[in-house]
Amino acid sequence: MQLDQLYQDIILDHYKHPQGRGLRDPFAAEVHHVNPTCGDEVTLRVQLEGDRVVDVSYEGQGCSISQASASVLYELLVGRSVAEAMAVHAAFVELMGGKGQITPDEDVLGDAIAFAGVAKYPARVKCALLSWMALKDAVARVEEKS
Amino acid sequence: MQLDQLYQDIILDHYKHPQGRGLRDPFAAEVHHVNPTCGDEVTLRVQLEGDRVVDVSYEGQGCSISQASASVLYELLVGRSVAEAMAVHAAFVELMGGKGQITPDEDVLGDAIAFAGVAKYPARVKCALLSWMALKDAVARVEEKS
Amino acid sequence: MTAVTIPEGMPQYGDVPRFDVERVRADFPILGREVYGEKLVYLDSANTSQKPQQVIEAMALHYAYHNANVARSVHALGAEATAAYDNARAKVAAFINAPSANEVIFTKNATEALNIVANSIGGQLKPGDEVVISEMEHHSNIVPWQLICERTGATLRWFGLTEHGRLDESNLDELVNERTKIVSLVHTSNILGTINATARITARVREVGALLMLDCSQTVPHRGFDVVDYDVDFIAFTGHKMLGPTGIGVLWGREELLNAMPPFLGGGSMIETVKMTGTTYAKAPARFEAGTPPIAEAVGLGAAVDYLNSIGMEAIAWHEKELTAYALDALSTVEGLKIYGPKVPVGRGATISFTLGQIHPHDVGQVLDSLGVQVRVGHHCAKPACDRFGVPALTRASFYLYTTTAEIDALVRGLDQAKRMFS
Amino acid sequence: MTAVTIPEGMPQYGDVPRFDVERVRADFPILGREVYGEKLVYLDSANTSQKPQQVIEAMALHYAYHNANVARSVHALGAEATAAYDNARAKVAAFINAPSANEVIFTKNATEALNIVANSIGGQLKPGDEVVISEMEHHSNIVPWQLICERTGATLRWFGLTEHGRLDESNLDELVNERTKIVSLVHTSNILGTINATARITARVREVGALLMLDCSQTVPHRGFDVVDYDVDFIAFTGHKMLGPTGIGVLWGREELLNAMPPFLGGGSMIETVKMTGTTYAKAPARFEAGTPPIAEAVGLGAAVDYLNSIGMEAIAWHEKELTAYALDALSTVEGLKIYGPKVPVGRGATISFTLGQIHPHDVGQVLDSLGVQVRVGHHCAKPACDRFGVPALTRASFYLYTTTAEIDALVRGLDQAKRMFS
Ligand SMILES: Cc1ncc(COP(=O)(O)O)c(C=O)c1O
Ligand SMILES: Cc1ncc(COP(=O)(O)O)c(C=O)c1O
Repeated sequence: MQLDQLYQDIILDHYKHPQGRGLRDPFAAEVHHVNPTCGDEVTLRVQLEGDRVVDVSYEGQGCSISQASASVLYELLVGRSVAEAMAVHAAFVELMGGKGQITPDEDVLGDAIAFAGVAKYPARVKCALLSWMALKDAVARVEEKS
Repeated sequence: MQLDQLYQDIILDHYKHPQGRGLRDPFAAEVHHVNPTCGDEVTLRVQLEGDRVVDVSYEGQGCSISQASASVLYELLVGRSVAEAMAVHAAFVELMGGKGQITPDEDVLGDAIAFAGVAKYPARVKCALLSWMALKDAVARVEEKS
Repeated sequence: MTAVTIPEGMPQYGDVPRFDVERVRADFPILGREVYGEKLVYLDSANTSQKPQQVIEAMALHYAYHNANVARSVHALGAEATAAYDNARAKVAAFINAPSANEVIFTKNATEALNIVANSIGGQLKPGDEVVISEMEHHSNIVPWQLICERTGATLRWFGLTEHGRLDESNLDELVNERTKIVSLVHTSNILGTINATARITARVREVGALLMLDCSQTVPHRGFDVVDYDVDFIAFTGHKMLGPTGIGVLWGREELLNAMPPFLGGGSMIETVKMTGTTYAKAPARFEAGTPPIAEAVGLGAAVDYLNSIGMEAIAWHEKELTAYALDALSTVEGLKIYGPKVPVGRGATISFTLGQIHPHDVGQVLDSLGVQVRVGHHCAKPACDRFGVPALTRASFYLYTTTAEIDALVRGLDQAKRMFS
Repeated sequence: MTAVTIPEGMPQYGDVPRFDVERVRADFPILGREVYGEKLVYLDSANTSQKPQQVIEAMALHYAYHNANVARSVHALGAEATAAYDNARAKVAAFINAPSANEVIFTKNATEALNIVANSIGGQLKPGDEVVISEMEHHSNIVPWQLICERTGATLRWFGLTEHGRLDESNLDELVNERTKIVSLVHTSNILGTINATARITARVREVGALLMLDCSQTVPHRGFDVVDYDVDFIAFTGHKMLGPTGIGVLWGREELLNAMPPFLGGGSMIETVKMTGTTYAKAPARFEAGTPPIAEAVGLGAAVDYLNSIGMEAIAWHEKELTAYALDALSTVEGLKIYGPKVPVGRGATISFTLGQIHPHDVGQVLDSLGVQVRVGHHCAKPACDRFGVPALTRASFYLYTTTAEIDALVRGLDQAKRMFS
């Protein structure tokens, strides 16, 4: 197995130097997600201003893939409109579900293209998706409230 | 398969002309036994006088083996002392559990030696034993009462 | 002479899907066997089906080269085993046209599937609530409901049967009413062979807002069954009756119902998170698959589904219909033989139960066995149906895709011999 | 020089029962496999064991030539299948020294066995009654008790753990008291490896008149376990961890207890007689085996028992003890590695869980996998034990009769590589 296909340098970088980590105020919604197979957890907060995602803050325990993916999520989505963020989200979920058959679009996914290799490891896809699913849930809750 | 090893003439005779069939008064105990795998049933009464089995009467539905075995039981045990009857009972149970390896003693078992072939058919052993188990139960109940 | 032109698109006799039975038989090693020096004639498929080489090998290969526990490991073997297990679930889902593979729960047999629903849905019943079954149920669709009604104080009610062995729907509107919470019925009877028409009942169930479960243990192996088409809420069936292994059954249910139901068996894999002070549960299917699931059995069941699909369920159903018609005819020539259940090859499956004069089914079965003919005798785990018709036991012959008319002839010959012996 | 004479009857080193590991390995086809071009190193036997050819073939032969349903037919195939099934039960009974084969109930896995007792015994609990488990239980011995305590209002209590991963018995007399109805404990922990000494607990359980259940899922595969010797009331274990197939587990219980317990799953085969208005139940084992049982799986489990007996459980236990001592030594050389559970090869099984610095077990497992080394990572279905030690997840290596010291060396090499990659 080529381990470096899975653990690309970008992933290891984000893992060792996570961006945006920690829980911050103010926030519009907070969610807690668990990966029942492995016990990894994430608490994630989202703050919107009008139509814009102005902060995503998070805390949790997990493997390099889940930690790096939260960090990349932060970098990619904060500052965008909700619609843009959700488009990136959809592209990421599609990539993860593609069993390694999808060529990711760097213009849309930025650093997240490094996760293309993860899609070949079904057991790790859930790790990569943990914070992304939490984000979607959090945004949905904000929208429900308003 | 030699079907006539199983269905010996004695068995078919008892089946077609059952001895002692029907429920009679007086009786000291009555029991109802069921073979849960096939649904065969027997209601059996026993009457003791002192130490002696003076009547066994029965009614039920079942295959030729179970009907014939009740008829043979009646012929063999009625008129004996309880101790003698239980000795015959033990010999019959042993024969049935012997997987066809035991040579029965005609002096003890009389017509019941015809059931030797049944012991080779595990599914039919329960048929042959149905009324015998009921008898044992009935005798035990009488003894409990006294 | 006038030429008859059959309009395009109309079914013609030649259109009937067919397959080569001898070629199918060659896939089943056991069908080449003898018993007591007689050719094996296996007429007990409603009890359990035989297995083709393809199914046996799929499981052996799995154990030999891909065995691991599922859904718990990041390692390569674990990923292989998990993919195989998920793949089997997808195959079964497609086979019954389930909208989502998440709706397919692997149980140990049909009985467990019925118990899950009886306990999870039934556990919420209260005195005054009613459950409706029928007099032709297999014990596995009676006892779980009796137990839960006893525990909760709910009332168990049932459809009676007509003389022809069909559901008596004459009191449908009274029987299924506002108090009814769930109706659980056998779709194809394992004793009478009846295939129950469910449309009127389903309509009434929807009207009163109850749930509908069908025990499809004798349907799914024999003809296409589409859970969407049938507008049903739950179905149960079992692997070993459809060319698959023992140790696996299926509960199918609507996803939103399953995810709202309380769990039944507790343990590994069905949890979201566990603390000593309390636990939250995973969604379906994991929610109802506590402990290590039947992994190799799922692989075997997937292979069985592949095999059935390769023949075609329509072709199988047609083959069985022809056999049933042939057998009903042939058995009607046996004097003293009385069939219990529908006597026409319509609205019934390929399972025929009967008595032969006063001869006890045990004796009939024993004579047939001595000739190699394997039928089931007894109450067929459906004592209330026997009671309904006043018989303690029946002899039952049941057919499947590998059955031939020659085997039915052997049955008829055997019955004649039984008569000679016992009268 | 003085000659030391070892008194007769004293064990000597040469007396230790041994077997040829390479010959054993040759029986397991999967052990010849590669993953990603690397030799497979399977160190996940506590999750599920691999299967020898003898077990795989026994099941394939059963399906190919002796398949039928059991306990329901008079025909020859039915008699063969029933004999095979009963024979497997007798083998399992002898393996754990059960006084009667009737005490061996075949379930779908250990989880079902634990649920049967929790529901049947537990269903009779009342508010004020207490159930005692421990913090090192597998979820399968936690969740069923949580569910039944919720339903009945009984109270769930538990033993805590010492720093060394052993049961904290300091409050035994308070914890197990007159209100305690049942104590259910893991015998060998699947996460910490601890083998619990039960003598004091058993004495206390008897004193207060409670029942004792042991979850022997990780014991029975690895060393001789004698239910009479242990003076226990119920044990549970599972086929797939002892060279047997998936889809089968065992509940053993004292016959008089089993026959007095209310049934759990309802359905075919567990009944005495069924009427629409009420049912009576068969005795054990049938009482708790509703529906078609895992027939071929029982045949496979019987073959697994034969295989284990042919090597000898003492020899297997000794082999694992040596491996454990070797592994504990070898792992102590890995800097940053911390073992959870007993650190000495005494009172523990061949299962070792650890953390490696700050590296998440998923990542450790992935690096090991890339080298062919298959270990399990995560919470091991024992989250409360993880919580007790303040870790979300652990990496676990577990050994069996086919494991070699060379495989442990491969593990250690892999751990070094993981450290290089993630620090
Ligand atoms: C200690 C222990 N108990 C119970 C179980 C449950 O076994 P199964 O998953 O076969 O039901 C396991 C294994 O997963 C175990 O290790
Ligand atoms: C109609 C019906 N329902 C349920 C069952 C139970 O299936 P299983 O024994 O596999 O649980 C059977 C077969 O025995 C059946 O024929």
